[in-house]
Amino acid sequence: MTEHVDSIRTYTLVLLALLALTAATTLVAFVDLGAFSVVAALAIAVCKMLLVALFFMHVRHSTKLTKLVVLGGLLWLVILLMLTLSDFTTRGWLGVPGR
Amino acid sequence: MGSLRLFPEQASTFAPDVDHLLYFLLAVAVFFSLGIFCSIFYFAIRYRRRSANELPRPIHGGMALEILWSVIPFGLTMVMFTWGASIYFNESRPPDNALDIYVVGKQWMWKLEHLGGQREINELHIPVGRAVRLTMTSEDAIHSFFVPAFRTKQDAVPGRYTTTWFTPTKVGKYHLFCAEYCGTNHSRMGGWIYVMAPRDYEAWLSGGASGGSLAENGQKLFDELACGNCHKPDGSGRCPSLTELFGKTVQLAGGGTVKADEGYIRESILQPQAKIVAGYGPIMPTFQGLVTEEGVVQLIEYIKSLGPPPAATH
Amino acid sequence: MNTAAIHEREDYLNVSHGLKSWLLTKDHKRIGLLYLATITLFFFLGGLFATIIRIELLTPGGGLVSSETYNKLFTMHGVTMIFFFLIPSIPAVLGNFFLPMMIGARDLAFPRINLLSWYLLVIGGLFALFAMLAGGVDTGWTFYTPYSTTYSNTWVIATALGIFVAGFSSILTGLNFIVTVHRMRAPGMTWFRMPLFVWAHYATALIQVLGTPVLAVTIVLVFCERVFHIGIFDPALGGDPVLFQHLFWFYSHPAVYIMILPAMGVVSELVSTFSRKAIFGYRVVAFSSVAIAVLGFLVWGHHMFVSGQSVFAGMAFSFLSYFVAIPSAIKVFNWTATLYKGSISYETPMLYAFGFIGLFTIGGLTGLFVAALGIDVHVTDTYFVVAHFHYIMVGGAIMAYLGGLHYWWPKMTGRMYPEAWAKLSALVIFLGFNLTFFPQFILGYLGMPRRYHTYPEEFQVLHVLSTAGASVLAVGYAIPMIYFAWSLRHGKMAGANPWGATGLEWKTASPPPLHNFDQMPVVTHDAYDYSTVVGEAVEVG
Amino acid sequence: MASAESPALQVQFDTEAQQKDASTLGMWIFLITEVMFFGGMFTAYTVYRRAYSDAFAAASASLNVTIGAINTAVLLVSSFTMVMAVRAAQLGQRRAIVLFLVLALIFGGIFLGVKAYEWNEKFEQHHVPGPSFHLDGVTQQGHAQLFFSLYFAMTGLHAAHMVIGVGLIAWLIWLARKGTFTAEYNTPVDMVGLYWHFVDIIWIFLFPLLYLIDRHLPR
Repeated sequence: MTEHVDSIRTYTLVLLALLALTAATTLVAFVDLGAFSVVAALAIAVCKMLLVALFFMHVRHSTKLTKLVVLGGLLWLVILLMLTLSDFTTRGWLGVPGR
Repeated sequence: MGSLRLFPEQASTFAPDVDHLLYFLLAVAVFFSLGIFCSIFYFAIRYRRRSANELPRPIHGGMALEILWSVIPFGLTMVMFTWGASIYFNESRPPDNALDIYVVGKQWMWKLEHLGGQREINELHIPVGRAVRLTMTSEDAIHSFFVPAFRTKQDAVPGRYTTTWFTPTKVGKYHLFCAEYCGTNHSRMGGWIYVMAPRDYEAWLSGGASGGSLAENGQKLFDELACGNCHKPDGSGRCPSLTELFGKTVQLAGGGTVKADEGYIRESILQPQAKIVAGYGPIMPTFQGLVTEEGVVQLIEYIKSLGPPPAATH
Repeated sequence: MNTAAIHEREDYLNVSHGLKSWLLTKDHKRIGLLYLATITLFFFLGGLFATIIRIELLTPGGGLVSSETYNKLFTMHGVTMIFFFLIPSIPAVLGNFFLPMMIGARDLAFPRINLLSWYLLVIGGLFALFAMLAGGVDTGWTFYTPYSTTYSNTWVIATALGIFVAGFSSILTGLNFIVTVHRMRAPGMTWFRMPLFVWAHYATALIQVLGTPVLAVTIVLVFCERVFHIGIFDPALGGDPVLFQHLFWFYSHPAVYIMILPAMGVVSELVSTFSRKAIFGYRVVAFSSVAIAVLGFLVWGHHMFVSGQSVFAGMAFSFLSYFVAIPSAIKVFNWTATLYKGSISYETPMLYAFGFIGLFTIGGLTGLFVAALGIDVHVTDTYFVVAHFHYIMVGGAIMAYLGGLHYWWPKMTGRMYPEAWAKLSALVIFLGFNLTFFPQFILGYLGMPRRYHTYPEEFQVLHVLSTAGASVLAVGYAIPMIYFAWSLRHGKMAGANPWGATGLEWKTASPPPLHNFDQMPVVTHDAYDYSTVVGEAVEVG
Repeated sequence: MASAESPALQVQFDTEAQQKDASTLGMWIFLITEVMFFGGMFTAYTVYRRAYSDAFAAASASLNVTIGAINTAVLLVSSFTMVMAVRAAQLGQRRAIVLFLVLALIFGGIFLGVKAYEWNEKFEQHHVPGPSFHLDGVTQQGHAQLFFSLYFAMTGLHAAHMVIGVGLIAWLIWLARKGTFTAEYNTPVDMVGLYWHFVDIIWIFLFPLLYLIDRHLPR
């Protein structure tokens, strides 16, 4: 793996973007977007995560394997969440208590 | 010691269904295990090493064979899934005209209540040939209501209701077990299910009657707790009317609806803020700690009695 | 283990001496032996609990021990056997020892972390032992809430802490294996030249890394609930006890594959070596390990069909469960096909491999029963399930562990074990096992619930049979202990490759030198290429 | 191939590149285990937020969003100084490494200090789960209590990771002052950097989940 050194300018811009997104998510939280409140908050959080991971954690310059590890980890988190929710969201569909 | 049986008695409508699926699975299992065991025996003897230096020709595999022995078992497993799931689905949906019994598990006994107010501990008397629906909860740890002869089992979970049902098909006395480990006397938390001929059952019911039916006791409790101050029957109170509520679909404040079943009423008594009826404020205090599980059951039956009875319970 | 006097050649055993040279070793082989000693102790501890349980169950009335004691016994049997024996068994002993050698590495990628893993297991084990000596724990190894958080008055926290710490041992072992397989392979050791043992351990490591942390956080939550009453699993505050079951089984179902996948890896080696043939469908078997590891994460809800989980989730989990059956079945078919036109010899490890295939087949097929919703409602939490998972874990994992131990014993110690005794004990174990656990299938379908201290009299005949089998099994497990110990001094000296096997571990001396190979290997052949091993070969088939 | 003069090359590796690759991969896998570790709590949070959204919204609204946002910014800046330290290490600028690490340490410390202030506030307001718990304006105290249980569990676990990170950074500063890190050998800085950014990412999600969602609701 060849070391890739990013410029200070890049890092500074990323920091500014992160701070701007923090301000944005805080302000958006006070606006009534209905169900999209959650979506907006999480979408901004995902953007921030990508910025940190790609630039600060150098995933941008990493091997395919590292990228695979990251994606795999996130996929497993999704499995945990989704399959657990598959129970909690479908309770009551049958209209029989506890089924 | 008793005689050695290999299969349990079949005493509910589910029992033959489950056993038939078992026979199918047994047949598949025997077929595959015999196939594998015989092949191994045959190969092990036929191709035993005859000299220290022999070198078999390598065979690296065959895709056709791999696909064959993936697809055939997969097809069989899908039969198993569909068959098993259809039984499960049936076991999950009690018929409307089922006889209602309330079950409360606690360390280490089963408390059972009939609509007429008859209470039993670790014994349940039911008529043969009639669907019985159990609405269950627990006062402490998780328990599990297990009747092997009926092939039914359902956990009783604290804090909510679970449901199971069965139709007994044979008069007799059957084991009731707790199947979910619940502490010291877990193995003694059980008793008997008595399936009786309808006439014997009626006789038992009249003999075992005690102070009032569930609904009557529920009404007393309703008055004691002064629920009627807010829940006025004509809907003029600060809280919704409970008349003809049971079984209806209720509009909720946050949008969405909920079916007014036992679980919903229980939740509304113990955690009234969880689901607020549209048009009303979150003003009802919680009755958690003030009403026992038995009390909740009585209130539910009282509320049921206020509306059109859910198809022929009486 | 004083072997220095007999052979002057320097190996990993005689390169340094003294307790310190073992306790501070970074050599994966020595760490493997440390694990071997540790888990053997736990195995006999767990076995002791099992023995008392089986004797107690001879009579329906429960006369031998009180119900409190009985509940503690089955809990401690489960905790010991699962967390302190089975999960570390094959990976931490055989995997530690042989995974680096099989891919031609001098050591694992992180030797210090490897040593740390062993210490974590020991520390976790000490916590658990402390809990057992202080008064025991009675929640069952599943720690279901709210019993474990609210109602049990036993040493839940100490035990849970032990499992928490041991969990990190498992995580770090998995991490080490993954990095080692990716980064430490010898020149020429491509992915599809790796022995299937390595593939199986790679798949296992994925589970250890992805699953175990969820168990850890679940234990943290149970701890907080029990100590601070935070309410996460407490219905009084709106918490849901079933959520605990989801989090617990998210790990604990895949954990079954942590136990069985390495066993499958061992069996692949054994079947190939003792039929002198490449495993039929090598790539399919390799991929099926990874498939089992991945699919194993999608099925946990099948432990919860009667728990109050929604009907639809139950159906989804049942459906997904059948997908795991396929790669498992494929492996059995491929092992069987490997025997076809092979050159089969019946040394002890192969007997264990046969035993494994037979018992795993039964265990696996009964898995189809418990995955079928309608049947599971009846048999869950009964002896049927107990029998099913003992067929997988004892009939499967322990048979393979013993097979692997016999197979690699000459490499680990430089000595052969006595073949006749070994064959006898393999037979005794096989018979004892079946007598112990087969009656439990019938018991379970008849409706005998598990974790019962007393039971109705009509179940007694089958319980007596089971206990009779258990005593045979106990004898079977004792014999290898004796002859393995005996062989350390008196066993025949083993050559570098006593079985005519192909792995790189057989291309170095027995016991191996400190850094495994005198000359670092360069791999030019596929795995299981016997033409390179058999001198003056006689072609057959 | 193996350079005999390199003291940092361990015996099991052939080259330093292989060694660094192995460390990086190992670190990433470790971070994945951390994702799953926090994942259990995120799952619990999701389940209960879904079930008791009203109580959760009310409880969430009682948190101080200004402090939360400022603290998020502090942590982001700390991440930035960390990546600058890593960059300095890549370039072999010893003094810059120490400088940026010290800055990262200071910002990390500020974050923890603010967090401690917030927790203390919860104690004073009886927002800590337990017998004396009370949150105004919510009838379902149990559900609100669940929110704070999760709040303390999640921020507590996060803070525990921060404390470990602060310890690691202090260790790095000590090594850097000794002159251990060069343009060729700087793996520890890189690894701790990854860990520090990971802890930052966890907070990036905790902030909206705990402080922001449903804040727009009228009360």
